[in-house]
Amino acid sequence: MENFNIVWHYKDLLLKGLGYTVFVSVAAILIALCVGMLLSVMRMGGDSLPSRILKKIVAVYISFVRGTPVLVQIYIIYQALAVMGLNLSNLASGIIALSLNSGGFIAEIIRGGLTAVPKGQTEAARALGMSEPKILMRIVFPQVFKVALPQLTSEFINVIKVSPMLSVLAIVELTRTAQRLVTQTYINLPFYIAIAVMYFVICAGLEELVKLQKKRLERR
Amino acid sequence: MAESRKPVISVHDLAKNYGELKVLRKIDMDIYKGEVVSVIGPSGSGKSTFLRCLNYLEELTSGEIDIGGVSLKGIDEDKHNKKLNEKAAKVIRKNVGMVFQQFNLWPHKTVLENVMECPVQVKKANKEETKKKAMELLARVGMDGKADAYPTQLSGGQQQRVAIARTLAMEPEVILFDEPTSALDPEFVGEVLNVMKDLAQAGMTMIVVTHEMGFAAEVANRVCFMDGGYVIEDGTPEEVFKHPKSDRAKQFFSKILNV
Amino acid sequence: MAESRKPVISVHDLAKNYGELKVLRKIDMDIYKGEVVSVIGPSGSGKSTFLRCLNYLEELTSGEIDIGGVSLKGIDEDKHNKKLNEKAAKVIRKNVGMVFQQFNLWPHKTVLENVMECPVQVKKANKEETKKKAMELLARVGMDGKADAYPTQLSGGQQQRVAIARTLAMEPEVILFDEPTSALDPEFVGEVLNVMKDLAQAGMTMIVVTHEMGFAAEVANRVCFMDGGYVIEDGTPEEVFKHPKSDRAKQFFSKILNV
Amino acid sequence: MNEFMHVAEIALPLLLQGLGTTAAISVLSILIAMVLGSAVGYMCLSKNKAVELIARAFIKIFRCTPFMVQVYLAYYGLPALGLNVSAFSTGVIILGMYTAAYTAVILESGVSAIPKGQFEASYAMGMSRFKTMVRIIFPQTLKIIVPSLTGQFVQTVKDSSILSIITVAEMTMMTKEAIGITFSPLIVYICAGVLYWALNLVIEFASRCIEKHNNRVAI
Amino acid sequence: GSSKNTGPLTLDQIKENGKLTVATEAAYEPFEYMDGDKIIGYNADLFAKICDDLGVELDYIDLPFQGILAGLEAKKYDVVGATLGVTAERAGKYTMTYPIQNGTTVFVKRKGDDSIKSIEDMSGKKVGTQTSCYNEDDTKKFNEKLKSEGKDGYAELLKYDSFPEAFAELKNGKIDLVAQNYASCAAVVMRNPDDYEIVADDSGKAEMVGTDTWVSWAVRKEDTELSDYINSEIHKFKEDGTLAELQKKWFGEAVDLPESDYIPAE
Ligand SMILES: Nc1ncnc2c1ncn2[C@@H]1O[C@H](COP(=O)(O)OP(=O)(O)OP(=O)(O)O)[C@@H](O)[C@H]1O
Ligand SMILES: Nc1ncnc2c1ncn2[C@@H]1O[C@H](COP(=O)(O)OP(=O)(O)OP(=O)(O)O)[C@@H](O)[C@H]1O
Ligand SMILES: [Mg+2]
Ligand SMILES: [Mg+2]
Repeated sequence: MENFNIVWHYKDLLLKGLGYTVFVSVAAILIALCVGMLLSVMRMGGDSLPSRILKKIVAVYISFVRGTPVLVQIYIIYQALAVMGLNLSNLASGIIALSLNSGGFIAEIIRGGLTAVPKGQTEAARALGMSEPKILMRIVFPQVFKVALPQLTSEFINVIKVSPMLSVLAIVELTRTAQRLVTQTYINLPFYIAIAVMYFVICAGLEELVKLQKKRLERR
Repeated sequence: MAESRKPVISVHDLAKNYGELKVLRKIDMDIYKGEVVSVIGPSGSGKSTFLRCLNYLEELTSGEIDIGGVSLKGIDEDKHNKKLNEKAAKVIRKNVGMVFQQFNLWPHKTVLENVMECPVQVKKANKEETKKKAMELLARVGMDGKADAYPTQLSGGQQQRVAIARTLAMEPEVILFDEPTSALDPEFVGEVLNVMKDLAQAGMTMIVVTHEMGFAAEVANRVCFMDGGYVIEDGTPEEVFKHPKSDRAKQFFSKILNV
Repeated sequence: MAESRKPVISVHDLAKNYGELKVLRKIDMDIYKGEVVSVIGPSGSGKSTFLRCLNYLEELTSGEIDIGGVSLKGIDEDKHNKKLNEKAAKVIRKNVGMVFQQFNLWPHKTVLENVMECPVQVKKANKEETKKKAMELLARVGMDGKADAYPTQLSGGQQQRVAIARTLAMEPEVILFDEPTSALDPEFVGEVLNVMKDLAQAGMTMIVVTHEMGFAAEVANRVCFMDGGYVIEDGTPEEVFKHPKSDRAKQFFSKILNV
Repeated sequence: MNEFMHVAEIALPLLLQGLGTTAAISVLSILIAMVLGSAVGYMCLSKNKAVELIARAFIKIFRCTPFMVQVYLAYYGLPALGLNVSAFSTGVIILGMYTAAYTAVILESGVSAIPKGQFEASYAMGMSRFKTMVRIIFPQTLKIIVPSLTGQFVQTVKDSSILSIITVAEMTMMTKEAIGITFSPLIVYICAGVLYWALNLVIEFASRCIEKHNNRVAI
Repeated sequence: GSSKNTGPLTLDQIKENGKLTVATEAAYEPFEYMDGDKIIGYNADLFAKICDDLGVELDYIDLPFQGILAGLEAKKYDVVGATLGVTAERAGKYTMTYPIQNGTTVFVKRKGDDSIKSIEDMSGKKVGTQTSCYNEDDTKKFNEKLKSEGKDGYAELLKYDSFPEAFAELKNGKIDLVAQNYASCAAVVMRNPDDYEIVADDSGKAEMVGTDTWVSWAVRKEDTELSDYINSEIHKFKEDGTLAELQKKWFGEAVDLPESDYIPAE
């Protein structure tokens, strides 16, 4: 019990770590949405040679992102950005790594959501003379995001859940904070239980919130 | 029919293949202002495909479609036609509206937003004016009371009437209907057919793929019977229904007209 | 109709609510062996729900249904009826078959397996014999040539015929049909109606929810018109179609029977 | 390029050694996940509210906390509960439970994708609830969920990399070791990435074969 | 980050930047560790003085040890100020500054564990160390040496993400020994005298594993101006007694440190 008092003693540090976790995750998911949309648009191209090559590249990219551990991707991107001479802060590199990773998953979610938008929806828009980019932005994506909201939410939760790996880039988010406190105090379980509860509240809370919102949307 | 006038739509030698499958074979057809053409035929005969080609929702394999001086051309003759067709389609789609079997209203927008979307986004029309006109159109199809409802809150018949209003909002010269009532509960068929009757009386040029023989007989002034990608019969409803020339049409009508 | 015999199905005071919504209100109906009852009425009037209650696919709110001496009872009267109903349903479902609008064939099994599944699994019938009988039934609906096909390889009409054979395989006394042709392309409607005609002529007791007025008029020997959860008209086709007593029915027929 | 070959030459033997452990952990965890996940999934569909609630709580807890934190908790928590298990077993158990939570959700969503009519046709024909599930619904569900299951199992292989933090000598641990020797993290990580990728491509290939087989058997 | 230029980093540039960026893993008592959210320790004190002398700020960042040398190459920071064992490999790739402590590997056992009397008693023992730390290498080599002498060797060599985790595991009995550098171990034992003791010979002197090893910091090879400056500072601290004072403060005793021949042969 007295161990849990120690956790309470460090609550400010832990909350600061939580703040970092939330910031990093929100930033990453927002960029990832753009990356995901871009990838799906690239994948929608026709049968001409350039768009076929583009599609192949996207396919390999997504396969790689889905097939390798995030940790490995974080390192590769961190190193690659440096090799490319881009002198970004660790925070920026970390957010980019998470976004590029999550973007691959979001592209797949969008692909799934696209099948839920009947072909007729786009045809109606086309028949009414709408341009292709307009059709995507005004007719297709709003519907995709609505049906894919649950998957997008769980992807957001995934981002929160992999954000601890950014600790390898010295980003002192929640897990890294706990690790530091553990090495400092030689007490482990109470800290890990505490952050598990914090993650749970954030992730489960988010899930419930989206469920509620979805119900409200469906009522109309 | 005033054969002396220039046709609104003029189709020459149109053919459409999906890979090996020949869906449209050799279609020639002129459609004049104010005509109401009913296209009938068994499932798979190419009716929808024909309609979709007129609006460039499908690439043409060969032949030509001329609408209001702009033409779509088959890509078998020249691959580059594809690029040209895409340009032409922009003009053609302003002249030709389409109403689908599945209504295809946009579920994330209200009835009014569905009707206003394209005038505002495509024609860059003034919002206030468009809204006024949209409400008039909704009134015309009897849907002004539901302007703020979402499509899923409407019955099929009501959705289809909104879809017609949405198409009218773009002020097309011709409207294509692809089985506009076949996704409807029987009780709602009548209300949609009545809206279409009104349009016909107001002089709108219409091409209607339909299984509603009653409508075809009563409202259309021309009936085309398609089978296997050919237009086999083309004439007044009287001619086609009562005195079909081909055996295939006779056989088809005998099945459809009595249970 | 032989009023002196005991009815096969006897419905007393049946009511069904979904929460606040009263879908069936107060239904009394006796159905006798060999009767072909056609149930018609506007969308939402409770036709499907009525049929589904007869097979205990829905819980009854109040009232009673008696089938072959076993009875289902409303749970408003006594909550424990739910347990009793579940037991009774096992017997009732052996006597009452059902054919659905969407066919609901099992896509992972062949046509023959679909027909054989329940006799073998539920009745524990001998496999060889069941197979022989299944092939006979498939022949009866004209589908013996497709015994090894999978449902998705068949047209809608063919699927519905298999669904009928599957139901017949359980040798029910009564078959319930819920709009058996309304998911079919018009060209395939006839073949399913013909199979149903044959069944009627062979003396099968049938209750058919349908929009096919032609079938109702020709084949049924009794027509029930439902609206708002009530059975408003109940009589011979002649009586109900030609001389409906209620205004609601008159209005409905005027919409349905002419475009 | 020369440097690449040189580093790869040192790193690959180590990485391959780790690959074996990674594969072993993954296979064992996936087996646990299939059994446990099916049980939890079936519990979710139960009419008994208490049973359903337990299953849902299990899923929620495992899905809403980072796997890394779960690993720490298991590694330090199990001994605190008086259970003395090796790091390897701890890793397999926790990864198996984590994957089971996801497997259960996939299974449940697969069942809910089956049209209601499929259940009703079976009930109307007199089939029991259990028979309907086993003979009609699960076979159709399995077909639907092969792609999502594959995705999940690929994820499991990747998640096993986190077990390096509790001294399990799997591929990521060996990666760190190889970096300690070569000081060329980019090259070593690329090698490791390619090996993970290859392992997962094998899984995806197998899954595609199963899908093709399914499609051929019943369309 | 530090320099944007591709050429070597000069002292002028550092002054222009206004800060010296030093990376470490702050989980290595008493060299560098966290106190609240501040990094303190022996190295921290030294860098504070070095930066003061240079007139720039100390930009001290905390990174996991495994990737730390990689970031140096990627120019993410100017110095790796973690406690690095000086090995031939490391010296081949980076400039290793003058040693700042004795880093020879020793073993720590649970206090009063009588089954271990000397470093020869390793048969069937579980040994913990930190992944990609130079002590891991020495510990492995020592095991091979034991085996070549016909002994059984360790039961298992476990690699933790950080030493504190290994010490926690030693305390709760999951492992029997931790292998780490002498200076750190001395400090750990000094702070937790009831839990741990260093494996020592009969005379009570700590038993060293392998040859003498030194610890120091790493600078990119091309940044000679910076490494020379740091070396001159270390030299100065030795002369004016700062180093001895700090060693007493953090380790309890002062140690003589070489300025040449501290890099082992391959
Ligand atoms: N995208 C496509 N790819 C391949 N074949 C197609 C495609 N679209 C339609 N077809 C085929 O083209 C033929 C004609 O189809 P179409 O939809 O024009 O027929 P229809 O006369 O409208 O039939 P229905 O009355 O059933 O709507 C059919 O054999 C159909 O299978
Ligand atoms: N599971 C349910 N929950 C709530 N309401 C339901 C449910 N099933 C049916 N209803 C409602 O009960 C009413 C009767 O439905 P039912 O399906 O029996 O009508 P129907 O006469 O078969 O109509 P249709 O011709 O469209 O098939 C409708 O208003 C419907 O919305
Ligand atoms: Mg069609
Ligand atoms: Mg119904």
